[in-house]
Amino acid sequence: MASLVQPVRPNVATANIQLPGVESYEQVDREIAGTLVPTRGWFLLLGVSILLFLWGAGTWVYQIYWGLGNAGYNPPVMWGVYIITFVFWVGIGHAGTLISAILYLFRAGFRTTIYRCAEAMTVFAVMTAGLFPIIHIGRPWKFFWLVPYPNWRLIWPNFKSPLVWDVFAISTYLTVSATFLYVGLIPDLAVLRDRATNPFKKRLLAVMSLGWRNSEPEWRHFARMYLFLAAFSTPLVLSVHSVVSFDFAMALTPGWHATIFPPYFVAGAIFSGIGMVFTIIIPIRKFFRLQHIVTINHLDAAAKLALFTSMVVGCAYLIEFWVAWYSANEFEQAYFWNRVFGQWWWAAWIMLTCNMIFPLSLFSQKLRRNPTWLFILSILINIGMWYERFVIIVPSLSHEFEPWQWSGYLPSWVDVSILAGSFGWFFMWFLLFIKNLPVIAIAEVKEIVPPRLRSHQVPTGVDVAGHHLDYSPETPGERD
Amino acid sequence: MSRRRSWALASGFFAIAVAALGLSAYSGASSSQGFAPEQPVNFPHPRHVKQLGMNCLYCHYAANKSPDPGLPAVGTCMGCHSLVAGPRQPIEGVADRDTAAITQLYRYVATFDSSGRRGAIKPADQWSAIPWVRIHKVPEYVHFPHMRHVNAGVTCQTCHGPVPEMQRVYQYSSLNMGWCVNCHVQGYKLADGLLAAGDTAGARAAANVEPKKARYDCAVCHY
Amino acid sequence: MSQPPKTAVKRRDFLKVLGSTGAAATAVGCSQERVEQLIPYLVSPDHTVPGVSTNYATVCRECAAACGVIAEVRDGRAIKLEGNPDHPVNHGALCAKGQSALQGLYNPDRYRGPMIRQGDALAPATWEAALTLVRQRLDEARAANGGGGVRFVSQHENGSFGAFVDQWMSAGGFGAHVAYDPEADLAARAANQAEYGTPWPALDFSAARLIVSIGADFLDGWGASVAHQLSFADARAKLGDAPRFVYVGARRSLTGLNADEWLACRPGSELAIANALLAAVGGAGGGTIAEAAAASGVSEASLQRLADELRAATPSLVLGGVKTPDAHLVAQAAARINRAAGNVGVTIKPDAGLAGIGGAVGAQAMAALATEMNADAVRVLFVRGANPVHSVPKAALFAEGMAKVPFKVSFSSYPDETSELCDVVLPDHHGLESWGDSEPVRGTLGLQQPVMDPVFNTRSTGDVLLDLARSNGAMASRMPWATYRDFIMSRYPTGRGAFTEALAKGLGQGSSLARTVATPTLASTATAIAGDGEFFLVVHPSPALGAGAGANKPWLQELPDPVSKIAWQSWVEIHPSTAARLGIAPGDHVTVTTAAGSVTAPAYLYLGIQPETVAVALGQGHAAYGRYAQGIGVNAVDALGAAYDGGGALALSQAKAQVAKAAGHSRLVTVEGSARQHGRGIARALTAAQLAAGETGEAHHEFIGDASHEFLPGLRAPVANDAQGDMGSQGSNDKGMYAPDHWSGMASRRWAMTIDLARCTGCSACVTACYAENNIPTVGARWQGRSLRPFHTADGAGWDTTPGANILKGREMAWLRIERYFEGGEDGASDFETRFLPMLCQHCGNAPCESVCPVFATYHAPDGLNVQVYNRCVGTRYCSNGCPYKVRYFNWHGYGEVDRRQYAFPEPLHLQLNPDVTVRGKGVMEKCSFCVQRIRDAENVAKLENREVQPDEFTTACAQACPSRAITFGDAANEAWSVARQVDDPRAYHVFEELNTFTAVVYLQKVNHPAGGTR
Amino acid sequence: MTRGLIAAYHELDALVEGIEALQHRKFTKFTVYTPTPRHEIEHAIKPPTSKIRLFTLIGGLCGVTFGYWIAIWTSDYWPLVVGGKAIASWIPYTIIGFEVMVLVGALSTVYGMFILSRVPKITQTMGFDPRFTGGHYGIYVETSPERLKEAEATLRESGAVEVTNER
Repeated sequence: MASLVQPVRPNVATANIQLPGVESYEQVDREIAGTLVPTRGWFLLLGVSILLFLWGAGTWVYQIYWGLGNAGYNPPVMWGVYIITFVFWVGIGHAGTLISAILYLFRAGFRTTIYRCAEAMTVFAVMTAGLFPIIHIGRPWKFFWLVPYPNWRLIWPNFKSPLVWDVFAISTYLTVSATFLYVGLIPDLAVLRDRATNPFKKRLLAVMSLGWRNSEPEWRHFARMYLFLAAFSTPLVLSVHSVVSFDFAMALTPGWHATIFPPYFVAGAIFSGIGMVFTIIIPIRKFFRLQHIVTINHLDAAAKLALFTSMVVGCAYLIEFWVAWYSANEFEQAYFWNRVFGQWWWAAWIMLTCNMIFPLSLFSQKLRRNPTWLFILSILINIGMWYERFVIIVPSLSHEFEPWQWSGYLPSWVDVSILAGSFGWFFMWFLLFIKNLPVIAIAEVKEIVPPRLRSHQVPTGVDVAGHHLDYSPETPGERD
Repeated sequence: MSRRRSWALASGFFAIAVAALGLSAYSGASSSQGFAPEQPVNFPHPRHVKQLGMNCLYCHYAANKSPDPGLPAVGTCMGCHSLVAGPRQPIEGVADRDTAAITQLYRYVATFDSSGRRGAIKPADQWSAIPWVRIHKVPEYVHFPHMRHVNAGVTCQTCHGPVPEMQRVYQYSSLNMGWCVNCHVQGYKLADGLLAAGDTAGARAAANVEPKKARYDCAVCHY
Repeated sequence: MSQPPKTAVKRRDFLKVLGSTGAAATAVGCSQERVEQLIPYLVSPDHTVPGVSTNYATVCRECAAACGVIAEVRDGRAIKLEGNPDHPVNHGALCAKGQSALQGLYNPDRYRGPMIRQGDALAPATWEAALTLVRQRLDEARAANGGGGVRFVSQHENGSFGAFVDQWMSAGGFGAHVAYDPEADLAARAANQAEYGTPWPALDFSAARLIVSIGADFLDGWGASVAHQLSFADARAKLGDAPRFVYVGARRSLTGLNADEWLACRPGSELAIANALLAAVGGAGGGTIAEAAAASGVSEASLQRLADELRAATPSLVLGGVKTPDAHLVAQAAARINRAAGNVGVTIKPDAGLAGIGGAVGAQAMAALATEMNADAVRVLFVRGANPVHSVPKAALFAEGMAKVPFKVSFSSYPDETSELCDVVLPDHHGLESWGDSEPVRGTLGLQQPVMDPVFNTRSTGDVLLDLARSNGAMASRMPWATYRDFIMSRYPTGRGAFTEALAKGLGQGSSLARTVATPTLASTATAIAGDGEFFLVVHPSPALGAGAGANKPWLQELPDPVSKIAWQSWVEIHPSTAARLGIAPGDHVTVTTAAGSVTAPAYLYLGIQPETVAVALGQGHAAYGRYAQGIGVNAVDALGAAYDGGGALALSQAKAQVAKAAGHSRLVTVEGSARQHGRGIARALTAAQLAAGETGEAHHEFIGDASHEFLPGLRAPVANDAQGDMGSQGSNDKGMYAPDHWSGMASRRWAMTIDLARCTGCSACVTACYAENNIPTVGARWQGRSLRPFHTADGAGWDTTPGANILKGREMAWLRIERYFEGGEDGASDFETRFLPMLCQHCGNAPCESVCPVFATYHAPDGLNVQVYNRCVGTRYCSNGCPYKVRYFNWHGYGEVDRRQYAFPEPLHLQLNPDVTVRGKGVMEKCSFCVQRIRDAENVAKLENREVQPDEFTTACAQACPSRAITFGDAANEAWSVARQVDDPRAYHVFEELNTFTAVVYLQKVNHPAGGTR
Repeated sequence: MTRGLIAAYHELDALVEGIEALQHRKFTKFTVYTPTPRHEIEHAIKPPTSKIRLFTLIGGLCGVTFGYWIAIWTSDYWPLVVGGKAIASWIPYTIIGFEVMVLVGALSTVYGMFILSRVPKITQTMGFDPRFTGGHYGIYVETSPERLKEAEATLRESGAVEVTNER
């Protein structure tokens, strides 16, 4: 059996990424568990995040008492920063599921080291996103009326409403993502449990790891479950942003009422999520000194994904314009003209440059392998994708059928505070996560680390089909 | 505890929690059913309705012609109680007058000297109003036309319960939306209403009357 | 700031209010647990049933026309005013001002009792103390010079009050009484008196074939607008045969916007045009077309064409109503044209005119009074209703004169600029709390009766005057009546018994006007418009606020000006070409300076103003008139000098002005998004020629790929079939009440509305009617703005206190709005057309708003209503996004919550709230309900009477109020209702029909009569 | 009464050899521990396919049924027309059906994993060594006391770095 191992080339296909810098399982345990020590910088960041969150929460209470009028709404722009931010955070979440589930099904090896981070990002992003519809509604204390539960009013939600679909999609997504994150964590929690010295912490980890023992039957069921969860998550993640896009596509509003929305939104969501993955993984690998685990090759591979989704999104932008022209629908045409050359030109061009033009730089291998540029670009993508949602929501509503009701829109301090608070909330959870739980999946990294053998050390890895490469010509277990 | 039992228990707890949530939602927790406040005048409904046979509409005079049932004016009370006044004039057939309640009434219409002895009844323009405590109340966003119900033959006791028996009136029905809607959809059975009003003979006669249904469109009550 | 309402029930007398129905307090909260008290009557009032309205016929006192109104009173509180259908002037219609009388009645700033000056301020006092003081000062005045130094200034009157005061004054030996009305068209009245022998002849627009208005704004303030509007709308409803309407004036007012053609002339040149037209119809004393063209800046061709048309069209109707110093001459010329053209008795009916509006004086008389006061000739001044300090030019020195009067008594109900200068305030009852009479047309008496007990500790001025007379033997003998009511009854021609009977209808026969008006001599010359500056300044009364009396009523402040669509603000109208030349952008502050003074206000660029002219509306700029009026806008009188027309009224177009851009910029508080339709076919019109040719006018938009469908003729199909017909499966579901054969029969109805754009004049009375009926909060007051920063101090810093701040954010709550679209005139020079479109919830059969609501807070009722259930709404606002018509409104703040800053009904305004309609809490969506409460009420009444709802038995508040009768409401599924017949009109269309919304509101296209069109 | 032996391995090929040796000597009750799943171990043990898919299938089917049912039943329970659409319209309800299918399917998959893997475990001391979550592989053999010696020898032969008696 000839060696299938290819020499590692810098720009090789992403599926086969190896970690030459990691030699043993113990090293994995040591280095990843070693990141869990709180530092001053971490406390500082956490403090800032908590303050931001508290500011946003306080503003929300203020808004509940004094009314939504204190946000910048300018009817008929009845949806504003909160829904923009809702879609933004849901979109962020999608990259996590893409990386953890879809790339798992596609056996893309580069997902291994970044998936935990991305999945945690998903859960926290969806937790953040889920708050926004509640913040947004006029009577947040009645939000549970959207949930179908038996009640003395004998009345149920309207299952034809996209918002009820949202409730189902988002809550399912949050539940499944959180489950996915948690079950993925179980073996790692067991690792931490067995390394822990503090008895209280050990006890806690023992409960959280559910007594996981790394036994073969556990792994067997675990792998199967992981596969099925990935198989569920894949259509789920596509459906969630499709459902979010239905919030718009199901209304008659020009600029919203388009069948392209579901794929357009899904691509945009994944694109924005990858941007956020870069935003968080690049500092993490630097400050946690994990460059040999999250390698440049990983970033390169993810950057290609970003480039691809950017081009999908860009294509969707252009198709929207084309469809508006081809439809001969004067409302659509007037709206799209106004979007790009009218009232809202600045927002539209922020969106177009950040999401369509800057990412084209990723055609350059040099920039793809430059973490600094990737970080800067990721910030631009985050801004651009927030503005994409702005451009979809605000200009459409402000320039609808009735010219008499055309308007403008300007967010107020309340909007901005709650937006900032959402970042505080997200990063608060994320920062708590990275110092308390392994930010890299220990068990999965061990899969691509060459196992210790009696005979000799050979490079190992996974081939493009996802099979483990042979580590010797005579693989035990394959003898008969 | 065996392993098998422990995770069976966890699942069981989860199921119980879900069921409890559902049940609590259904139970109508926000109803003020049973609310029985003390009234400024302890008006004895049993005395007036049951013993003296007064009709509900004598005092609640608008119930058959207005959305509002009408509250007896102080003058309505004084129509009789200028004569039926505490211990002084006995009324035939009623031995045990609730003089305390009548005294409460006079607090609003008569003069009292410093020793608490009642003097003359003041002229009507010097009376003061009796601040009754409201018991049955649907929220402001519910429009409940009493006259439609009364004229459809719904007996007062169907919703308000056995007021003629109540020494102190309390909220008999939940007044929840589901309570309203059930009657609108299932229909009001005259026999049940007559039975509640104590008319057993009438109930027997009305046993075969078709239930009277009402519209259950939201905008019939909410606008 | 709003004061918290009292929790205790005020109980001053034994019939007073409040049966068991609580006020329609804020709903949608979770307030069930609060212990509430039920306060019974002490003695049951006769003839009233708690929870059931009683209607009282009375008289509207908001302007001199004295329309008849029906006040709906529920549990002792007046909650709605509607026109009296039997009244000869308004025939059931009522304008916005009239409807807002309720907000005068319940105005939170009303004087709550008599006041006596203590140092610099007025302090509350008892009636006894105040009356004693007045009595004493009157005696002093009488002792000083026999009472010659006593003056009485009253407001516009229509009825016996003037005679009563005259009698009182003469009984006391006092001086004259004058009724000062700053809004009265005294020049026209004088000219009418001189030419027709009546102050205001009846105008029959529908008999005319051509209407020419020379500055006469007969739809917005000139004379009895409601009466004019009824007739004008009838004329326009003749469609192809309707009269063509030409407006001549410097500013296109609401009336001008309803014209088919506008001749933009320079202010002051109207007389030349009138004279040229007079010559054209062969009248004596006319001028030439050439002179008129030179003076006015209108092309000779246009004038010649108008003259030819006028000659050809008989009968015609020519009205002169300018506000220049020579206004009386213009009105006289117009009258002579009518005479020469043979219109008198045909379109102008002197016999049937408004009888009671004579007898008022204008600012000139106030200036004369000021001169007297400044000469120390006045010892005691009584002021009732009028506010001369605000409406008389500064040059007349009225306020300075008042300062020299030793004792000033105000009967004003509200603190205003004049009453603040007085020594004693004896607050009068509101018109709805008082007795009175009027003579709207000769031979008919309108009877005014109190519809409820007084809200505050006020007294009728008539009774106060009688009380004051009683202390003086001589006066007492000449004023023998016990009460003012006795006086009114004593004057009733057929006696007291007949009076009481007539009260039920509010109308009686006969005439109580003893007044004979001498035929005035009109000055044959007038001062010319002069002054420095290249612009003419045109000041005009505001259609809603008048000369300022309406400014303390939030409904009127919130009502967008029908022309500019601006609310809660003053503005300067400038032609766009002029503005471009001066470098002025909309909202830039502009200072208009005349010899008399200057005003500064943001610029509004308006096509309908002559390019050499700027215009400012009256009404705002109050220094003291309550929380809703103070600090808003500018008082245009500040730029006016003491120039008067031949009738003695202030000449509002009197001076040339300099116009300069000033520092500052304010966003215009406008409800207008775009003034153009962008070809979207929302407000449609066709010409009379097209109509005659059977064309449908502007073709509706067909989109490629659009679902093709026919116009739904007559909306015949019950909703369930509309809604389920093609799209839903007929058999699969239990349709419940949506099934046409369901026992409830709801699905056999289809509530629908038609709006005839040929009739609609854009007057906006329907808008106010909707506010009044549906408890719509006004949101423009200074304390209702949003937060601007996180931390606030107790004095309210950090809140947006710009008047109309919420409207700047597009948050007005008008369920029904009037869209005003301009057509043509894009070049800034050619004439343009205006289309008014009342836009309200269209109650779509396939409503895009319904399916997106997650909680069924909006859904389709089986009887065709698009229902909004407030208490179910969680406030996602998705429905509004779905709505193509943008007719859904959100409660951004706690407008209905007492303890919120933005509370819209400060005590006692909340007493006006309609108990049948839920007051919406914050965070819920609301919209037009087609007055579902009226539908339910009609059903309830029908059921009580054991019958079906009769066709056209009831209508919505907007349709009821409409002085154009443009709105028809009813069951379109039943041929017996008139709406079902109207939807078959060939002019019918749905707005955005191509969206397949199957609306229940059908518009009937406007019909235009362009110059040279077929007649 | 069975006795248990815990063997710790340092090398993967040694572990595989140990498994195969145990199988060869007809030791049937043993549990293999590994820090990370390796196909080599799977190939050596040749375990049956996990039954988790049954949980997934049943959960998913229950979910989709419930999703459609709740939507259709509640629509017909109180029929309200919105936007002219059929009262119970299955097309939009597919979204509900799908989402509930994913939710219930995913949760029952995890539930299945819990049941099949016997987690959560209250105790985890028996037959387990903390090193198995670190760098060591392990085998826990349960056998009768008389075969204990043979088992220990087998494990040591295959290259176990440490063999300890459990209990």
